[in-house]
Amino acid sequence: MTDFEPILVSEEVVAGYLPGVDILNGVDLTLGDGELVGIIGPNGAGKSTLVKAIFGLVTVRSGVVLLRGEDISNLAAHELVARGVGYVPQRENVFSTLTVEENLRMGLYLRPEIWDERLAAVHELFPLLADRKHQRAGFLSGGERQMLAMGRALMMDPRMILLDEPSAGLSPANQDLVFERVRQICDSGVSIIMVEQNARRCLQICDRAYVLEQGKNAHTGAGRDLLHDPKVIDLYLGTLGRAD
Amino acid sequence: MPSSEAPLDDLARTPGVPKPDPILIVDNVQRTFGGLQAVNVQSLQIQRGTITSLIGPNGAGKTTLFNLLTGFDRPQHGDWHLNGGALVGIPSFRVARRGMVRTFQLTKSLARLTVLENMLVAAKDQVGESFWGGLFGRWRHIEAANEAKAMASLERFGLDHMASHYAGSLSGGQRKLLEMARALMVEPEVIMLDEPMAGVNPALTQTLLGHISALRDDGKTVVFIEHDMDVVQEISDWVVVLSQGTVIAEGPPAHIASNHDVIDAYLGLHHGEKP
Amino acid sequence: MDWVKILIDAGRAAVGVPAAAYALSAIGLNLQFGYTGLLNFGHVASMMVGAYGMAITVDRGGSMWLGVIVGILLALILGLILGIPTLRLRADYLAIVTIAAGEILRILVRSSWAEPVTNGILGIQAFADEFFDLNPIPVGLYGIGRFRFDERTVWVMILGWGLVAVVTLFMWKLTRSPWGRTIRAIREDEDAALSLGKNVFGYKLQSLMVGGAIGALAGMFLAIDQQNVTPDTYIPLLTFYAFTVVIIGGPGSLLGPITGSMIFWFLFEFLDGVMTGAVLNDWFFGWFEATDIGPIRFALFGVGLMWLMIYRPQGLFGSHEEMLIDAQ
Amino acid sequence: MLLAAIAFLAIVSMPLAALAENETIKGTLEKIDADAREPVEGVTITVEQGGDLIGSAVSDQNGAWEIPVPGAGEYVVRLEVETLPDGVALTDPERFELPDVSVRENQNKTARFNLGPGLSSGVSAWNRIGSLFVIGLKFGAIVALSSVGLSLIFGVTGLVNFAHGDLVTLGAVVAFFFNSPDLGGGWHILIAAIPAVLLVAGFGGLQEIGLWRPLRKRNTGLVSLIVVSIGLSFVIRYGILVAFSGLPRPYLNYAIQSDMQILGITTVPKNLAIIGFTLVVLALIGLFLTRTKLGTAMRAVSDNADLAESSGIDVSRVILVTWVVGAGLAGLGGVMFGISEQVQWDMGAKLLLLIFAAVILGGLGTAFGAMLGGFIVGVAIEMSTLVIPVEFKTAVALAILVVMLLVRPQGLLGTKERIG
Repeated sequence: MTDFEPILVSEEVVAGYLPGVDILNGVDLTLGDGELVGIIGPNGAGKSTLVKAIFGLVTVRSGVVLLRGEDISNLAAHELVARGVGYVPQRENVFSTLTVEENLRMGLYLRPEIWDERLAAVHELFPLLADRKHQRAGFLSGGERQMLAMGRALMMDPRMILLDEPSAGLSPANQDLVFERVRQICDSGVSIIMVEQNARRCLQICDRAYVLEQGKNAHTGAGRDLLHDPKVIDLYLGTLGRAD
Repeated sequence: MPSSEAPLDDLARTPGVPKPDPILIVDNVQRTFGGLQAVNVQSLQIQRGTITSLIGPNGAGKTTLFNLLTGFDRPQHGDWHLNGGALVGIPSFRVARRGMVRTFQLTKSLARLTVLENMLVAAKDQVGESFWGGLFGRWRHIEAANEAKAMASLERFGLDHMASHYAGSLSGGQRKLLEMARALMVEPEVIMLDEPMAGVNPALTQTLLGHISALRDDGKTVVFIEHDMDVVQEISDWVVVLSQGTVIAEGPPAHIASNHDVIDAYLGLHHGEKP
Repeated sequence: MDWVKILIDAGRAAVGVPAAAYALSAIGLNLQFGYTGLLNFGHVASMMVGAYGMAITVDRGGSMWLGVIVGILLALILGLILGIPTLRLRADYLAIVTIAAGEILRILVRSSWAEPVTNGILGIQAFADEFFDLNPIPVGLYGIGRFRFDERTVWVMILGWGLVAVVTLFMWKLTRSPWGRTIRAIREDEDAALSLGKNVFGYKLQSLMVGGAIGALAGMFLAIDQQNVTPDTYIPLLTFYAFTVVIIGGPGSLLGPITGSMIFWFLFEFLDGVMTGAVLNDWFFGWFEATDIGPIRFALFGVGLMWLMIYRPQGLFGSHEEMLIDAQ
Repeated sequence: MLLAAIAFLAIVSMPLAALAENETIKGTLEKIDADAREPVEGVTITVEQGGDLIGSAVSDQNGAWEIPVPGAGEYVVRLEVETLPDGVALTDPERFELPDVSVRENQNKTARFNLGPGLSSGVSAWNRIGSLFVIGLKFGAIVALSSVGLSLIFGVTGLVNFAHGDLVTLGAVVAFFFNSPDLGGGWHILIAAIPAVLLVAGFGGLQEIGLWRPLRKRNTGLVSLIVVSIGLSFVIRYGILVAFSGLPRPYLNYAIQSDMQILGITTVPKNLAIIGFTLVVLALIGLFLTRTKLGTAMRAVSDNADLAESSGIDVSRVILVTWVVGAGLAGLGGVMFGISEQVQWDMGAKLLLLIFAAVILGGLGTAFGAMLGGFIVGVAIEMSTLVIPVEFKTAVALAILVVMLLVRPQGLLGTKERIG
C-alpha cells in the first residue's frame, strides 16, 4: 500500500467529545516516514477529530495509536511533542498576545539548545517571520498566522507534524503558498498528516489520502487517483454531485 | 420530497433572486470579526412555506448569519425584515416573539428542568410568566392547555415517556428532538434549525427529516443548516450556498448540483483555476 | 463536658432568632442564586437598606409600618440601580461588582456626610418599641426543662418564623408558577431562554429586586431584635453566611433555606459548646485559649463551605440525579 | 494540610487579655502650634473593637473626652476628622485612627491624637499634594505587588481567588514571627521577609497541588471555585487570628521614623524605600515574564492553554509555578504592608477589594495591567482626600472598579475577548 516505512499507525480508533457520542467509529491510518498524507471528507466526517485523537487532545476510547511501534494513545500532548510530533490546530493557532519570536520560542520549549539552528531553518522557509519578529502575533493577517503556526510546530525539529486545515479562511493566493510550503516541508524529510477541506488542492500535493465519512474510512489511495474518483465527489455533494 | 406546487421553479437561479412571496428579506448584511469578513450577504429572500437549506463549507458564515438574523449577534451593517417588519436592532427574545425561532448547533437543553418543563417554558402567551401574573394571575387553565399540547407534541417526537425526567438525562439524539419540539411550542412562522442532524444516528435522521417535512405541511417556513447533501437533496425546496460569507449560488436542489461554483466551493479550486 | 447543655443550646440556636433571620435572608439569596443563577455577593446591602430604611423612618417620627414599606422600597430601588448596569456581566465580574457595591454603600452610610440621616457609625437605636409594646405574652419563661425562652424572645421568634412562613408561602406560589419556571430556565441556559422569547434581562432584574426585598425583610427583622442598626454590622461575611445556608439546604429548593439555617446554627452553636468544653478540659494540650474558640469556629465554617461546595453542591439532601447532571 | 498549618501556627499563638471591669479610654485634644496650646472642642471620638462600636464621645470645652469600655483588651480609637474645627488638623493625616490601644484591667487609658494647625494654613500646597502623592505611590506599590499574583493566577487558570488577600496577610504574619525576638529569631525584617515570602510561595504551590488542580480535573464550575476560594479565605484568615491574635503589631524595625524633606515634600524614608524596592521587584517580574522561557510560557498559557500544551509546554507545571510566584508576591506585598503600617490578622482581607479594583482597572489576567492598576488605585485613593473626605477614600477605589467594569470590562491593558 505504501513504499514508506510506517512511522505512525492508528488502528480502529474510536473517539468522541461527549460521553456516549462517538465521532470516530474505528479509523485505520498509516503514515509512512517522509510521506505526506491527506485526510479529506465532508463536513462532520471527523477529520479534525482524528488528528486531535492522534495528538491526545480527544480521548481515544478504543483502538490504538502507535508511533514507531510505541503505543501513544491518550498520551498528554506535551509528551508527544517530546517524541517529535508537532501539531498545528485549525483556529487560534498562534499566541496572539506574544510576539512572533516569542511564539517561535514557545515552539522550542523543550529543547532551547537548538534555538539558533532551528530559527535559521524556519526563517529560511518563512522569511516573513524574520521581518516580523517583534510584532505581536495578534496583528498578523490570516496567511501570516498560518505561516507562524507552522513555523512554531517546526521549531522542535519534529519527525512528523499534524496539520488541521491549514488553508481554511485563506485567500486562494495564500492557500497556494501554504500548500507549496507543506510540500516543501515534507520533501525536507518531515512526515505530514494534513486534514483539508480543499480536497482538490490537497489531493494534488499528497502522496496518499484517506477519505473519511461519518467517522470511518471510506476510501484511500494515491492523491492523484482520488482526485478523479467520482466516489469522492459523490461523498461531498451527494446526489447533487451525480448530476454533474 | 419538494412541494408539488413548486412556485420557485420558474425563478432565475441567480444569487439574491426575489421570491414571489418572501417571508424573510435580507439586504446587505455585513459582519466582520477584526479583519475577517464573516458574513456579507447582499440580498437573500426566503419563500414562505418552504424548506430552504443553507449549505456551504466550514467557516462559510452559516451560523453567523443565523446569529445575526435572530438577534444573537449584531452586524456592522444591514437590514432585514420578517413579514415586512424590520428586525434590525431587535433583541433576540423579541425576534422569537415575532415568530422566528432558532435552534442551536450544540443543543441547549435546560438540564435541570424536566422534559415537560422544557416544553412549557417555550409556550406562548402564558400570563403566569409575568411576575404578578405568576403570583395572582389565572394561569392554571392556560397551563393545562399548554400541557396537553406539549404532551401531544412530545408524543409525536417520541419523548412522551421521558416527560417527567430531567432533560439533562436525555441522550444526545433525544435532546435534538426535544430542542425542535420545544422551538415549535413558541408557534413560530419561521423556524431556523442549525445542523439538526449533526451527531445523530441514521435512524433518527430519518425521524427528524419526517418532522421537518411535517413542519412545512403545517404551513411553517423552515430554514436549516445542513452538511449532508443527501439530506439536502431529499428535503429542500430551495438551496442557498454560502461561501466565505457570501451567497454564491441559490436554486432548487437539482440546479445546485450542476453549479461549478458550488463544487469548487466544496472541493476547492483546481490548481491554476483562480477566479 | 455537659453534653446535654451543649445540645440544648444548639437546639435553641436552631429554632431561635438568628436562625429565623438567616433563613429569611437565605430565601432572598436562594431566589437570586439558587433559582436564577446570579452570583450576588452584595446581598448584605439589601439587608442594610432594609434595616436602615425602617430605623430612619421611625427615627424621624414615622410608624414602624411605614418603616417596613420604606425599607422594602429602598431594597427594590437598590436592586434596580445595581442590576441595570451589572446583570450583563459574567458571573465572576458580577460577584466582584456586587461585593464592591455593598462595601461602597456601607462606607457611605457610616460617613459623616450621611450622619444627619444615618447617625454615622453610631447608628440608630430603640426604634422597635412599637413592636415590643404589642407583645401580648406574659412575662415568664416558656419551654420544657432547660429548653426555654423568655417572653421577649418568644415574641421575636413568632415574628421571625411567621415572616419565614409567609415569605416561604410567597416563594412557593412564585417559584411554582410559570415565572419561576422561566427563571430556572435562565439559570440553565440564557441563550436557550432568549431563543424561546424570554426577556432574560428583565427576569434577572426582577429576581434581583425581589430577592433583595426579602433580604431587606431579614435585615429589618435582625434590627428589630437588636433594636440597633450600625453600619459595621453589614459586612460581606453576612452574605457568605447566607450563601452557606443556601448551599446546605440545596440551591433552588423551597424549604432549603429553612433547613439550611437551622442546621447552620445548630452546628455553629454545637461547635462552640464542644470547643469551649474542650478548652476547659484542656483537650488541646493548652494550644487554644477560650478566646480562640470564635476564630476557630470561623475557620471551621470555611472548611465546611469548601467541603459542601466540592462534595455536596446540591445541598446536604440534594438529589443524586441532579448532581450527576451538574457534573456533566 | 491546612489543619496542620493551623495547628502549627496555633503553637505560637498569643492569648488575649481576660475580662475585667471599670475601664475607660480618655484623652485631651489640644492644638499645638509653634508656641501655643489650645483645647479643641466638639470633636467626635469613637472606640471600636473587632468592627463593633463600643462607644463615642465629643470633646468638651477643655478638649477632654472619655469613653467607658467593657473590659481590658485591644480597642480601635478613631478621631472623626470631619468634626475638627477649621484651622485644626492632624499633624499626621494618616493617624486619625489608633488601631491598637491596649487597655489593662481597671485602667483609664489615655489615647493621644496630635493636632496642629491645618495643613492648608501651615504647609504649602505643593508639600501637601506631593506628600499625598508619595503616600499614594507607596500604597499603590503595595497594592500592585499584591495584585500581580491574582492577575497571573486568573490568567492561567481562570480563577478569581477570593483568598488572595489572606495570602498577603500570611506573608506579613510569617515575617512577624521571624522578626519577633520572643517567637522567632528576632531577625531584621528585611531578613525575616525572605523565609516569609518563601513559605507563602510554598503554601501557594501546596494549594495548587492539593486543592485547585484536583478541582480542575473534576471540571468544577467557575461559580463553585469562587465559593471554594471564599471558604479557603475564612480558613486562612481565622487560622491567622488564632495564631497571631487580634491585636495589630508593628515589626521591630522601621516602625517609627521621623519626617524627612525631599524636593519640598514631607515624608518618611520608608515610604520612598517601599516605592523603590517595589519598582525593582516589579521590573524583575516584568523581565521574568518577557525575557525568560518560563515567564513567556506563563503568558503563553494565559493566552491559550490548549495551544501551549500542543507546543510541548507542560501546562500544569507552568500553573504550579504561577501559583508559587503569585503567592510569593502576595506574601512580599504583605511584608511591605506590614512595614508601612502594622501587621494585623485581616489586613489582606481589607486589601482584597482594592486588589480587585487594581486588576480590573488594568485588565484581569494581565500582569502589567495589575501593576499599572495598583499604582493608579493607590494614588487615586490618597489624592482623592484632597477633594473629598478621608472616610470615602476606599469608596473611590471601589467606584473606579465599578465604573471600569461597566465602561471597559477588559481593563486598560486587556484585549477584548477574541471572537469566533
